[in-house]
Amino acid sequence: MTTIKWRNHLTAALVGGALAFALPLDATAQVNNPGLLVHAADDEPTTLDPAQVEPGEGGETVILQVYDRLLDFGSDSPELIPSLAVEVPSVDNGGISADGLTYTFKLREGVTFHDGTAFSADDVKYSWDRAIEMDLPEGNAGALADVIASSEVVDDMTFSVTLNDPSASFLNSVVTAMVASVVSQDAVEANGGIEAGVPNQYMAGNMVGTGPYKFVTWNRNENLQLEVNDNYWGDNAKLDVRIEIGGDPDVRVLGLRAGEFDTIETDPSFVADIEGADGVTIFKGGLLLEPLHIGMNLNIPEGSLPPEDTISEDFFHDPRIRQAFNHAFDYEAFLNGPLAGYGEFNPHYVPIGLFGHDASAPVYNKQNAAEAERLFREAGVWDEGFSVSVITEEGNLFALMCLVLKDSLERLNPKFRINVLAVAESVFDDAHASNPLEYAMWAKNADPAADPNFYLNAYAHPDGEWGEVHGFGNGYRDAAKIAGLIDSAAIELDPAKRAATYAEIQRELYEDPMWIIGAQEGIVMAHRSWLEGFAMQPLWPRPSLKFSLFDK
Amino acid sequence: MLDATQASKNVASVRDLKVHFQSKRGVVHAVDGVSFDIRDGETLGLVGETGCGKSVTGRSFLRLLPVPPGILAGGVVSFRPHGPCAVCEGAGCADCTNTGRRASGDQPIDLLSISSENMRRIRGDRIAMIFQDPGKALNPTLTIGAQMSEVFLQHRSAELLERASLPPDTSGAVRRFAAQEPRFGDGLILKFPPKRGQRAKLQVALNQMVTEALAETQVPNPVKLMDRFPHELSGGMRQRVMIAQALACNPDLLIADEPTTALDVTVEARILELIRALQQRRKTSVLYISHDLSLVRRICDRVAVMYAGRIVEIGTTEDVFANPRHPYTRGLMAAVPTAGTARGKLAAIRGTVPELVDPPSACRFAGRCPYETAACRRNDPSLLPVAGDHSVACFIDHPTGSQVAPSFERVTE
Amino acid sequence: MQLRDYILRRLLVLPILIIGVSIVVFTLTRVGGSPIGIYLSHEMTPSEVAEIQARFGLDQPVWVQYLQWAKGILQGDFGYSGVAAAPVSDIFPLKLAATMELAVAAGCVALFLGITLGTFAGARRNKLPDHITRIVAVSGASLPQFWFGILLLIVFWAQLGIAPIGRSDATIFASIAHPTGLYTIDAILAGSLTAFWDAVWHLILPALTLGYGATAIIARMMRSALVEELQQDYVDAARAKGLAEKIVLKRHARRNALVPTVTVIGLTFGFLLQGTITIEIIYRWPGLGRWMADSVLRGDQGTLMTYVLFTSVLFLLVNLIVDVVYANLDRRVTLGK
Amino acid sequence: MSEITDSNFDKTAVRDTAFRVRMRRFFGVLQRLTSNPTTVVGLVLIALMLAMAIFAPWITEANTPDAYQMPRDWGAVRKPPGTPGHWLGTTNEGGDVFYGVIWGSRTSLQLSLYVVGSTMVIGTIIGSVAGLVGGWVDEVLMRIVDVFLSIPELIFALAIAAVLGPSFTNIIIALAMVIWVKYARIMRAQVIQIKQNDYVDAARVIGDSKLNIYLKDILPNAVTPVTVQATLDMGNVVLIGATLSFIGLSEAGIAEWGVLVSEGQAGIASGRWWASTFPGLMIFLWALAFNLVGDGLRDALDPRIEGR
Repeated sequence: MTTIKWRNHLTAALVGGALAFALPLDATAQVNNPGLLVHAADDEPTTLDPAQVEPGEGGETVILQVYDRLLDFGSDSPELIPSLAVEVPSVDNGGISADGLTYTFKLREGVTFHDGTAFSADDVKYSWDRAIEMDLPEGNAGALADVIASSEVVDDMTFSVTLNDPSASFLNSVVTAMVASVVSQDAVEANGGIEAGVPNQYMAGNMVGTGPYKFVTWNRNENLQLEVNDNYWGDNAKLDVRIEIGGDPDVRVLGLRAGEFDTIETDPSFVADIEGADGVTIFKGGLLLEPLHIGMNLNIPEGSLPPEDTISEDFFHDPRIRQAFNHAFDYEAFLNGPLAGYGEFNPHYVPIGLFGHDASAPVYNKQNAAEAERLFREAGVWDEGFSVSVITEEGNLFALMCLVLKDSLERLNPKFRINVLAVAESVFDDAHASNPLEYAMWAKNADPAADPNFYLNAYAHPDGEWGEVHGFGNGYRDAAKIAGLIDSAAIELDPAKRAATYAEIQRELYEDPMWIIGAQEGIVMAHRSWLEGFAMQPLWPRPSLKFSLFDK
Repeated sequence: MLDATQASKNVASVRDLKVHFQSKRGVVHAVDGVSFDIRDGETLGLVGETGCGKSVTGRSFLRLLPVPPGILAGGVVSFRPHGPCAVCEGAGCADCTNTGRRASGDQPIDLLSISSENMRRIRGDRIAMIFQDPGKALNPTLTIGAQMSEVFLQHRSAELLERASLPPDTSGAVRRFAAQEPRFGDGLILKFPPKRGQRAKLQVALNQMVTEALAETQVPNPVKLMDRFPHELSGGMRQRVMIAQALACNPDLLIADEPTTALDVTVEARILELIRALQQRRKTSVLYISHDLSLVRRICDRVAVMYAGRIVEIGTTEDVFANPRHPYTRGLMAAVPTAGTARGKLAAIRGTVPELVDPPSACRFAGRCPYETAACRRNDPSLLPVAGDHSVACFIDHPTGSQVAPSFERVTE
Repeated sequence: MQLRDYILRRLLVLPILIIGVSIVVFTLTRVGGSPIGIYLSHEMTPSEVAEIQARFGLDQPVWVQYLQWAKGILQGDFGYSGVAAAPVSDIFPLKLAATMELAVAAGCVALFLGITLGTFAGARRNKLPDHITRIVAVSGASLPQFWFGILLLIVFWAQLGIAPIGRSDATIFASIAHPTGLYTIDAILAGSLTAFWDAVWHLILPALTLGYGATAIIARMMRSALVEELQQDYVDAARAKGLAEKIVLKRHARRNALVPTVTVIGLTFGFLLQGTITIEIIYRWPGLGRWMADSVLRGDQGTLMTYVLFTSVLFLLVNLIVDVVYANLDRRVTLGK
Repeated sequence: MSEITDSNFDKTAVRDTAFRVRMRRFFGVLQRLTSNPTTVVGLVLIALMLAMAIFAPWITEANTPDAYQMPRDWGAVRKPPGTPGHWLGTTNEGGDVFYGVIWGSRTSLQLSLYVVGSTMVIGTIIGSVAGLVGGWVDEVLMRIVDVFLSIPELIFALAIAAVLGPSFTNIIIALAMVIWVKYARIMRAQVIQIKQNDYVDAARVIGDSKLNIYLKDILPNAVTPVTVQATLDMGNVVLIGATLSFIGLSEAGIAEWGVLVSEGQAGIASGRWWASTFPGLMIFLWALAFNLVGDGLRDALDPRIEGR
C-alpha cells in the first residue's frame, strides 16, 4: 500500500522536477577528488569522546570510524562479528559462562593505537572503567554501569566481564555501543586522565583509537578530516575522509549532484531532488530503528501545563483518548509529506526489522476520523473541545510530525487546538530531561537498539524509563500484566517463546497505546555512483556508514 | 547717460540687470533692472537694507549666483580688464599712476555671456571678492598657506615657474602641479626624484609669493601664519587674509560684500583703513557693499542706494549726503544716529520691505513713502539725473505728465 | 575642552558601560532559557541534572555566578562552548578572523561605493543622479540582507553555478599555513596564487551582499554632508578665486564633507557586525555569526554571552575611536557636546 | 517671538503664536511631502500593504482554525508558481506561498504596531522624565540608555529572543526591549532643547504649572522627530523581526515572511526559487515604503530645508 503511494509521490516529484529550473551541473563520469571521500553530514559532533557522547548524536558517526569495539555488526546482517575480540563469545565456545553472567573475550594480537602504543586487555578495562567512573550524565555510561558487576584482565589478551543479571541483549546492545569503544590508556593519562563527573577536554576534541581511520583535524562549523590508518589490523581503508559539517539539506543535495560530495545525509523529503540526477545512486532499503513518536504524559504535575492548555492533568489517563489520538493522526500525510514515502508503520512498541516484531500485529497506519470522533465523544471531550501543547525541537522531522498532528486534530474538530511549541534543542532537552515532565505531549524519536527488550523497557514498561516519567501505571488497563509480559520476555532465552510473548505485548499495546507512532523512518542514502562497495547497517549509529568499506 | 569718454573710464558697467529667484511662492525679483557704472579706481558704495538685492548685484559680477534657484533674467554686466600700460610696459608711469596697468581700449567683456572657462580666468585674477564673514569664507580644514596658494597656482603658474627658475615649457606632473590641474598619481610622482626637487623649488617660490601677499596686509610674521588654520586666527586676522587673497593678483575690480559687518568696531576701523590704503595705492576699483551709511560715507567716492531690487538714487558721496532726493534715502539718513539726535528719537521707516514676488508696476517705496500719491501707486519711476552726476528714481523730481507729483511739502497720511 | 581630557573622560565612561553590558547580558541568560540545556538529555536522572548544574556553578546564588563569570572573562576564560566542543577561547580567534575578513572586505566595498555615490549625488543635487542614488541608498537600507543573499545565490550559485559557497575549497585551504587566520592574507604570505584566488573568489558575493547595506548608510551621509558643505561661503570663496569646479568639489567641499561622514563609520561597523550573522548562515561562512546562530538555536548560552559582550565592547571601542578621530579632523567641532 | 517682549501679553497669546507656528509648519510639511515623488511612491506602497493586511480574509480564505498558520496541503508540496490554486507556488510543507504573502502583511503590521507603539510610549515617558527632572535621575536613566545603545540592535534582539525561546510574541518583546531607548534619547534631547525656548520661559514667567507647560508646549513640539523615527521604525522593526524569524526564532509553520524565506531557502539549490523570493520581496517593499516616507518626512521637517 505504502509502496503504491510512494510511486505516486515519485512521479509527482519527477513532474515537479521537470517544472523546476534545469540545473547546469556537471555530471561527468570522471571522479572528483580521487583518494578522498567527502561526506556531507547533518549535524556537528558535540564531543568525540566515547565516554561523553550521547546516543544518536553526531559524535558517534566519527567514533564509529576511529575507534574499535570488541564486537561489531557486519555490513550485511545484524549478526555479530569479531572486532578487537577474535571471536564472538557464546556458551558453546565457552565465552559465556553457564549461568550467563560471565563473558570472556579473547583479544586480537598485534593491534596498535594511532599513537603507536600497543593494544592490550588493560586498555579495554581502562576504557570501560573510565566511562563508568566519569559517569557523565550526557553520556551513555549507564549502558555499561547498569549491567556490569565487575570486569577483570585475565591476561594481556583476555578480558572478562561479570553481569548483575543474565541479559539476552548484552552483546548486541552493550558491547557494541559506542560508549564501549576502546581508547588508548596512555593518551588519556597523558592528557588529564580520568576525573569523575568532569568531561576530558582533550578527548572531546581528539581521538586516539585502533580503528581504520586516524583523526586529523576538526574545523568547527566547517569540516572534520580523517586519514587512512595504514597499519590497521584489518583491511586498510582506501580513501581518506573529509566530513563536511552543517549546511541545509539542499546544499548537500546540490553538492552531491555537482560531485563535490560522495555521500550525504538528508531527509527523505529531499530525495525527489536527487532522483534521476546522473552520476548519483540512491540507496533505499530497510528502516531506521528509531520510530518517530509523540509521547502522552499521564503524570502531569498539578498546574504545570502551559497557560493555553485547557486539558486536565489526567487527560491521557483515559485509554479512549489515547486511542482516539492514534486514530486521528493522518499517517499518510506524514509518510508522503515529510517522509516522502520512505517509511513504514510499526506496532507498539517493536520496530520492524527487529527480533520479536510481529508482522500480523495490528498497527495504527491509517487516519480513521469516524473512530476517532466516536472515541472522543465517548470520552466526553468532543463537544467542548480542548487545547493541548506539544513541545519539540524546531526545524526537523519532529516539528513536522507535530504540525501533521495539529492539522489532523484541528481539521477533525475546530474545537480542538494543538499548540506546537517548536523550541531550541537545548530548551527541549531541558524540558524533556525534567522529571516529572511539565508538558502533556512531546515529539522525538526512539533511541536505536538491537534488541526488542530495550524498546519495551524504555517505552512500554510501567516501571521503565518512560513508564516512570509518564506514569504509565496511571493509564494501563492492566499495568501488572504488561509489566509481567515484558519482564518475562527479557530473561527468556528460548527465541520462539520470547517471540510469542512479544507478539502478545504488541496486541495488548494496540488497545492501550502510550505513544502516537508517526512512522518508522525509511533508510534513504544518496551517493555518487562512482562510489564502490557502498553498504549500510542500521545498527551502526547514524548515518550507518563505515567509510573504510568504500572506494572510488 | 554715459558718453564714450566716460565709458572708457568705466572698469565695469551694469545695464538693466535682472536676477530672479524661483521660490515656492513664485518668482522673486531680487534684482530688478539695475544699472550703474564703476569708474576706474573709484570706490562705489552700494547701500541698502538686508535683502534689497545689493549682495546679489555684487555677486553677479562673478556669476556666483546659486543656480537654481537663481535666474539671470537679463541685463548686461560689461567689464573692461586693464592691460599692461602701453607707455611704460608695466614699469609704472604718470599715465597709469604708477600701477603699470591701465584700461585697455578694446571692447568690454559681457560677464554674463562669456564661457565659464573665461569667467574662471577673470575670477580672482581681474575681479576679486571679499566676503562678509571671513570665518565662513575660509576653508576650516586647509591652512592659510594652502588656501592662498590656490590663487597663485590658478592665475600665476607662469610666474611661479619663473620664480622657481624652471623652464617655462616644463610639462608633466610638475606643470600640472603649478597649474593646479592634478591628475591621479601626480602626488606620488612628485614625492620621488627627479620631480621631487622641482616640486620643492615650486613650493619655495609659492611660499614667497604667499608671504609677500600676506605682508601687504600688515599681518605680523606672515611665514608663521601660513601653516595656521583659520579657526586659530582672530576675526580681524582672517579678514586680512581674505583681503590679501583677494588682492593677491592685483585685480582691477574688488567686490567687498560687507567686509566688516562680522567684525567688532575697533577691528572694523583698521580693516577699513587697510582696504582704503591698498585701493589708493593700486588704484583698484572697489564696489563696496554695505548697509551702513556712515561707513560708506567715510570711504566711498560715489554712493548708490538700493531699495527692493532697484537703485533709487546714485551720485557722488557729497551730493547724496548733502542733498538726498529720494524719500527712502532720507529715511535711511534719519535712521542713522548722529551726535545731534536726541535720546529716544530714533526715526524708523514705517512698514516693511515689500515682498518682491511679481511686483506690480508701481514705485517700490509706495506704501512706506510719506509723500506717496496715486501716481506712485500706478507708475514705476525710473532712474533719471537731477543734477550732473546725481540721479534719482522718484516722481518728486521727475513728475509724470498728467499726474500730480508728490512733493516734500505735501505729506499724505 | 582639551582633546586629551575628552578622550580621558570617554575612557573613564567606557568601563562603566562595559560592566553595564556584561550585567545585562548575564541577567538575560539567567532570566530564561537554560544555560546548560545543551548538555542535558532525557536519560538523565534528576540527580544527574543537578550534577551538571553544579558543574556550571548554577547551584550558587546569582551574584556569585556573575562574579565568577566576570572573573573568568577577565582571566581570558570565556567558558566552554557546547556547540564547538571546545573552550570558547580556543575557537573564538579562528571564527573572529573569518568574520573580520568578511566584514573588512564588505567595509571597503561600502566605503568606496558610498563615498563615490554620495559625492556623485550631492554634487548634482535634485538631478537624476541624485534621485537614483537616493533610491539606491534607501533600497540598500530596506533590503533584507538574508533575502538579497539568497537571490544572489539563486542566480549565481544554483542557476548559473559560477559562484561558490563557504569560505574556501577545503583542499586548497589545507594546502597553506594560516598564521593570521585571514585566508587572503595567509594566501599572500604563502605566496600561493591559487589559494589567493580561492579566497577572493569565495569572498566576492558575501562581501557584496554585506557591503550593499553599508554603502547605503555612507552614501546617504556623504550626500547630505556634501550638500551642506556646498552651501558654505568658503565654497563660493573658492569659486571666487577662479578655481575649477572639479577642484572646488574635490579639494574643498568633498574633503570637508568626509569629516561628518566619519561619524557614521561607527554605525556602519555595527551594521556590518550584525550583518555577518545572516550572511554567514546563507553563504555557509565559518565565522562568528554562524557559530552564534548555531549557539542560539542549540541554546549554547555561554558562547552567546561571550559573543554579545565581545561585539558590544568592539562596537564601543570603534565608536570611541571614531569620535576621537572626528574631533581631530573637524576644526569646528567643540568637544564634549 | 516679539509678542513676548510686548508689555501686554497673556498666556493664550503666547500659546496661540506657538500654535500658529506649528500649524503653518504642519501644512508646509504636508505640502513638501506630497511634492516629493519618491515619498509619494512610499505612501502608495504603504497604502497597498495596509489594504493587503486589512482585507486579507477577503483576498484569500482564512486558514481554519488559526488564520496565522500556513495552510498545509501535503498532497501539493513544492508546486511551482502558476499551479492552479497556488499561483505563487507552494512550500516544502505544501503551504500556499500566496497565502503567506498576504497574511504575512498582517503579521508584519501587528509586529510593527505593537513594537513601535509600545516603545514610543515607554521611550517618550522615560525620555521626558529624564529631560524634565534632570539631575541624578537623568544621569542614571541616560547611563542605562547608553548601555542599551552599546549593544548592536540585531545582536541584542537576537540574544533576548534566544533566551525567551522561539516564538513570534517573544520577537515582539525582544524588539520592544531594544528599540525604546531611541525614543528616550530623542525625547530627552527635545525636552531639554525646547525647555530653553522663549515661549516656554514666558509660560514659566506667567507661572504656568510644569505639567501644563510640558503638555501644552513641550510635548507638541517634540512630536516631529519622534514621528520621523517612528515611521522609519515601522519599516526597520519588520526588517529585524523578519531577520530573527529567518535565523529561526519564530514558531514553526506561521505565516510570517521571514519564516517563509528561511523555509524557502531549503530548496533554491533544486530550483525552487519561489518559496523564498516572494515573501522576501514583501519584506523589502514594506521596509522600503516606510523608509521612503520616513526620509521624506525628515527632509520635510528639516528646518534648514524649510528655510529655503
